[in-house]
Amino acid sequence: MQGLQQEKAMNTEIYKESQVVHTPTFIDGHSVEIPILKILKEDGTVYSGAELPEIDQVKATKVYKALAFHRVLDERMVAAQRQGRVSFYMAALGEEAASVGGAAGLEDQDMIMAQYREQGALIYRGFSLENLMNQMFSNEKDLGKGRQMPIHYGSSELNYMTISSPLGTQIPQAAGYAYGQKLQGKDAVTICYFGEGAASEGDFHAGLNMAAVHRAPVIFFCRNNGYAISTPSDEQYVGNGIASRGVGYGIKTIRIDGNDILAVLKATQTARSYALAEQKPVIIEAMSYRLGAHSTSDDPSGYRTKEEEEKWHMHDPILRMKNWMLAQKWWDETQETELYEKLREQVLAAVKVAEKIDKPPVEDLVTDVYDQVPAHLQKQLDELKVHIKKYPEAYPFTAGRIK
Amino acid sequence: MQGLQQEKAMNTEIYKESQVVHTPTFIDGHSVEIPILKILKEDGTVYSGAELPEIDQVKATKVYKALAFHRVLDERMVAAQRQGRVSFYMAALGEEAASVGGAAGLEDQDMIMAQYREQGALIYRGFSLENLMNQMFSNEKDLGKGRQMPIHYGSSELNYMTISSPLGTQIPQAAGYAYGQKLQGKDAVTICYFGEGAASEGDFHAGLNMAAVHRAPVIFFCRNNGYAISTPSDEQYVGNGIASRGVGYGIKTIRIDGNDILAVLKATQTARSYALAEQKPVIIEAMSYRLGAHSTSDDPSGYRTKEEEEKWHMHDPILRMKNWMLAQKWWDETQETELYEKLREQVLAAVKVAEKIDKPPVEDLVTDVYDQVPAHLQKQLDELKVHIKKYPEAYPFTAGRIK
Amino acid sequence: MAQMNLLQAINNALDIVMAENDSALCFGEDVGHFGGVFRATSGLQEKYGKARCFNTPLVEQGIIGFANGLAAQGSTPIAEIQFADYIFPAFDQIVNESAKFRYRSGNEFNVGKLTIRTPYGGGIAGGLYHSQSPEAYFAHTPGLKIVVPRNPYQAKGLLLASIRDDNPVVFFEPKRLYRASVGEVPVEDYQLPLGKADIMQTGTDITLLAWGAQLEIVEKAADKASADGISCEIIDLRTILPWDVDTVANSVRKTGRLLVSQEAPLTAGFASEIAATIQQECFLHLESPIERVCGFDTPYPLSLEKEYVADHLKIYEAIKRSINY
Amino acid sequence: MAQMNLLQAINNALDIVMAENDSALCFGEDVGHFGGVFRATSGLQEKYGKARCFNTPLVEQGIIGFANGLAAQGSTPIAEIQFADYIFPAFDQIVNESAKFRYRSGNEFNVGKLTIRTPYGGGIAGGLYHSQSPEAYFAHTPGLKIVVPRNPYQAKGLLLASIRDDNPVVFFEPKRLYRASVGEVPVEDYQLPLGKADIMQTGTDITLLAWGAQLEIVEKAADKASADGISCEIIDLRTILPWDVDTVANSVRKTGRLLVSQEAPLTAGFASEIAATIQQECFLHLESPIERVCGFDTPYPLSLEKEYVADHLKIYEAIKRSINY
Ligand SMILES: Cc1ncc(C[n+]2csc(CCOP(=O)(O)OP(=O)(O)O)c2C)c(N)n1
Ligand SMILES: Cc1ncc(C[n+]2csc(CCOP(=O)(O)OP(=O)(O)O)c2C)c(N)n1
Ligand SMILES: [Mg+2]
Ligand SMILES: [Mg+2]
Repeated sequence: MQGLQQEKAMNTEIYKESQVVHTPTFIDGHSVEIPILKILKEDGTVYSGAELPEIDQVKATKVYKALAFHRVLDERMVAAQRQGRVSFYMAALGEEAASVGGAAGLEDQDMIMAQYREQGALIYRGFSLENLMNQMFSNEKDLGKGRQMPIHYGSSELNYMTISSPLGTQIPQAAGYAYGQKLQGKDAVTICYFGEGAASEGDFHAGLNMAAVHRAPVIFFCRNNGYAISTPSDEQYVGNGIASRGVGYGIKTIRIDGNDILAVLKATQTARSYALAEQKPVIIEAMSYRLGAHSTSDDPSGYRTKEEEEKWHMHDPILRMKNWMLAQKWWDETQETELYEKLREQVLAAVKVAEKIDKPPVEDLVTDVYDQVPAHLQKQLDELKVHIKKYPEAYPFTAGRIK
Repeated sequence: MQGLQQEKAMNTEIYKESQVVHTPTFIDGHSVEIPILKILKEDGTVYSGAELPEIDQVKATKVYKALAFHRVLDERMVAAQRQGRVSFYMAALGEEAASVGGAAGLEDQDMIMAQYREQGALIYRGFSLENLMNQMFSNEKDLGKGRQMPIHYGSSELNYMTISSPLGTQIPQAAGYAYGQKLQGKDAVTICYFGEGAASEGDFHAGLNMAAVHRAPVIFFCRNNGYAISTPSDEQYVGNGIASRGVGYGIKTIRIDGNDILAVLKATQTARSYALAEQKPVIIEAMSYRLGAHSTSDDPSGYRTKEEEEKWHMHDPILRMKNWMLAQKWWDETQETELYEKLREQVLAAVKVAEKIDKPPVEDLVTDVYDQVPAHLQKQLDELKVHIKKYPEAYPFTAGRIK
Repeated sequence: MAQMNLLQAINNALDIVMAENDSALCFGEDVGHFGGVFRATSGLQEKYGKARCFNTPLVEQGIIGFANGLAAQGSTPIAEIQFADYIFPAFDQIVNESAKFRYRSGNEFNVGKLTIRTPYGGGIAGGLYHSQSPEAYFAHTPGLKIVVPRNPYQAKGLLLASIRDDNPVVFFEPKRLYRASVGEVPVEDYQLPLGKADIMQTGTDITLLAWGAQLEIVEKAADKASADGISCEIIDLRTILPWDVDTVANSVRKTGRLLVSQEAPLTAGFASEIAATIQQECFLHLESPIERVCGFDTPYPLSLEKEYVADHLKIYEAIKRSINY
Repeated sequence: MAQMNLLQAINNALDIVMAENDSALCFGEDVGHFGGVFRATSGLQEKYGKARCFNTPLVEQGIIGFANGLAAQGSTPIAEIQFADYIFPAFDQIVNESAKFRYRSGNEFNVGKLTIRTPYGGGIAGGLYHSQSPEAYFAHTPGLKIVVPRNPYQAKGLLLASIRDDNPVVFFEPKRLYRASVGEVPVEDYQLPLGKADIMQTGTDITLLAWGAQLEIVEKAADKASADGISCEIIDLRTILPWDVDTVANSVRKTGRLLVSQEAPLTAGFASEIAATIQQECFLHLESPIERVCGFDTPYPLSLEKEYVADHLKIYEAIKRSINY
């Protein structure tokens, strides 16, 4: 595999070893060629000579079902938000392959530290529909105890770090997490997802450099979907994408077609072996496009054209995988219809259950600030309870349950 | 001039235009060759075929005298600190060419935003010995009103931004400063100095990317002197120096021999014309070595060998320039001896004057927090004055002067 | 006069400044073509060009660093931080740089022309990271001014004053009121003074003090109290730093009681500074302890938001507690 | 027992933890081979290897981000920020991440094992950027613990407790005392409780409260006051967050007077929180206003440092003011 042999260490005594010139000679964004890995064509056939990832029918079916689930969930939840049933949602329309394929390229013990548009990875890991719903309805069964906005999932059991809204903060954290895995000799890596927008944060620079210097087995997975809310990527950076930054950090870097599930899988599998064997970070830049709105609070017609969006509908990663599955004879149209019907029903039913579940009890206001509830918080809680009893109608979610 | 033609814009629609591969292909720190510009040899001769900077005898003499002054000032002030006459000092031994040569490559209207080891640029601009001393003795004639530690110089008149201790903060500021110059149509650029250590800060990433995206005419000048206090550069980064990061930002970048005054001058002059003509940033990485201690509070014997330091004594930038000046017949040994003698005397005399000048008056405690002294600070000051009158012996610097 | 909501008032102030001052710039994440996620800068790029109103890369420390540089250079940067919850990556640039620029240089340089606008506050089901009121984090920083308007009229007048003030100002905009608060706003240019509190309602029994969106809640509590015959004096602090001690102290000397309410958590919030100062200024006049009605000492929750916030009922109870002490 | 200075006590605590806990790591700028610019981590790399004690690149937000990740993973990171003045680039990682990690995840994840050590404070001719006492900036942040020792004995006992405490702790070390404060320190392992103030001296006329290096100054003032026949009770707060309200309130109920002194500027400092809380807790017991003797509301100056600081004479005057009120 080209580029993956044990590399020679970067010589930092450059002063004496560089090529010497006597007229000013500049490098710039064009100084490095960045190829893009593609394995699967739109029609479901594979490029000739392409190196396939490790995948069999069982795994492929699991991946495909996760993609379908993801698509249906997004569709339904965007609708549910419009109906006012849930307050907020973020879809990943058109870029589901990045998160699902990334998770599929890993082992269950690997830590996933995501940004927020990677529910696909959590779905692939097996987070239940109920758990997803409970989070979005911030009810008392939410693992996160109803404290964060919808889509801020997390599961310790599934090694999926709870989402945090501030962008980029997970990047140096992932470096640290992976360093800890290495130090404790774990057969595990960390994958860290972020958008091309978040890659502008100072924490990006911090995290990548620290991982490189301290050789943390972390896969930095950039979803370059062309937009950060309304800001197109050419107002985000003027270099050659995010991949070109790998050169500066001395990190092995690969650019892939993010809508090509096999390329995502191949790159992640390769990156994982490398990160684990060499105890070093890897960067994957997956080129894609955010087909939907940024979130349910956003309306892209304010900043881009329908024509632009149209072009990208052709690159649908799920359709592309479906074509491959059909060509492999691992899937057929009957299964397809059944799957989608079943999924739609399940999701709708789950919404109806989750929205009726109680909000968390008032005690959850003060737990988990510290490992134990300190005296001043206990006092604040006690006073609140007395207050709620006095004005029960003002606090309908909790009043009925105060002892 | 190679690499300086009007470049084509970086294509951000990479998805469709990159070279396509079907097996994982990585780039890394080795993917770009970074040549190093050298013009002047150690013996004072010029490399054959070297393109010289714009420099004549008058300018060369000015540069050389600034270098000598810098060397003597550092020497004397390190000694003064040992004698307890000044509280702190930072020398730039062995890397004076970076700051003096940088300033010499600019015009007076260009803004200099330095880190702290670039007194050479201020000296070249003509900051008086008295002003330097008044700052270091934090007396009432210090332009900075005695508020910052020694070596935190600044001069609005000379377009030299007052030094700030927090590292890296001047980098995005320089991008903004230069953007303002551009917006107002000024014939001026900003130069921003920083160390290879400071280049690890998040502000570095922020500043370079913002300058690139918003096309600010700023020269990012990295002094790569191999150390950040005790931390050698190979524990600071594992890429190919700081220059390799230019690729990722899409910024024209040049690496130079930082101890070669002609290379510094040439690179800065070239960078300035480019920045102004194209209204774009440039990165210069000057390779050098911090021959002295980090500061007078530091003792490098705790983290590096005398042998390592020895190697670098050979690369003395001032000696190299002297050899060139002698070869040009623009300088002779008598002038040399006289210059150094005179400088030593002047500096010693200036110390004696500055250390006797009064500390700033107590009113300076509360001015410049805001444009005007607000009521609460006036009250704090008034109370303090009453207090000082009660205990004059406890506040010897100000007690005598309170009305 | 025109009817404007708070966003329109902000937009109008920015428009006036951009028109009168060639060196004024508005920038931040999504601020350009799109006009900001709340649309506060709507139309400005069209009117004044991309060079003066633009999107920045997604990096708050860079936005403020860039703004500091522009201000030092003599331009008039008006930087937007998309949510106050995301101002912390810029904390160093604000607290160590903006605030100390003039002092450390002996006035050789300053960033007095800097204004930082940012939407703050809760009550919008935003959870931990779209609800914070971080004014107190900045209030411990000499060199900064901190301003919070409560309605469209103030928003325009205080923003114009903040931009023209020769000190760095952090301007917190109550996002819950962006569209909800509508009122008469003069179309012409005007300024409201910084550093001056506003006595919204005079009263004799207790002084109620707050800023920004919290005043709406305080007014509601005062109404409820007045039904009990309690006469409340309501003061809008408007400027958090430097704050108007005299107006507050004079009021408390008259009423003998003070209640301060803030959205932010109780501990080490700005209400604490006010209580600390007023207990000293008005020691002999205080008839009951100064009450602070604040957010819980927890991160800002989502589903228990109602329980968490300093609502009018909690304030009302505290008023009675104070009166009956 | 052994004679140790404050640095040695810190180093000794780190040594104990590194020996007992394989997953404990010490890192930060120059922390590795060199042992830190103050030498607090001296010898640890030699003893425990480069993997567990190392230099980081020069990036505070990275250091704390990395530490957050390590803590979430189950390691025990002890991160050093070279000077507290340089902690602000990491403010977001501390305030938005460390502090909220457990809460936001419903305890699915936490960074309880995180400890951040950093030298703070003035009196060393350090000017604006080597003198700050930023504890109050963090005190408005539920989820954090904040600890400040005043001498070698405390430094060791409180640091050991902080590292082992299952919450993120910011541990401020009084750098003026690093070598100046020397005392008897048990060689064996021991802990001092977090969240508990220490009554250093009992007295009847006034309670003097401070933390860290400021206590040396407070003691000096108390001595001077005692020559005038004023009996001072001196309390060392030790933990700023969550703080020991009861010990302070009980003392003030007894003495009737409180003076709080801090190095940091007056406005919105932690002394203000204490004053605000105690005026409420002890309203009927207070015989005079709570005095705050603090740094000026300016950046920390260099040549006028003596004038700026809350020295023993200013405290002494405030004691008298309080007594004679
Ligand atoms: C520190 C911070 N700043 C700003 C925001 C507001 N914000 C949320 S998402 C977003 C855009 C992110 O774009 P990108 O990283 O490309 O991810 P994408 O939405 O395209 O998946 C912004 C600006 C935030 N959450 N955190
Ligand atoms: C934000 C910040 N962190 C840490 C420091 C402490 N510090 C001062 S100089 C220095 C090393 C800087 O190294 P480099 O940038 O390479 O510059 P050099 O000293 O080599 O000229 C450090 C860590 C600081 N001043 N600011
Ligand atoms: Mg994006
Ligand atoms: Mg260096």
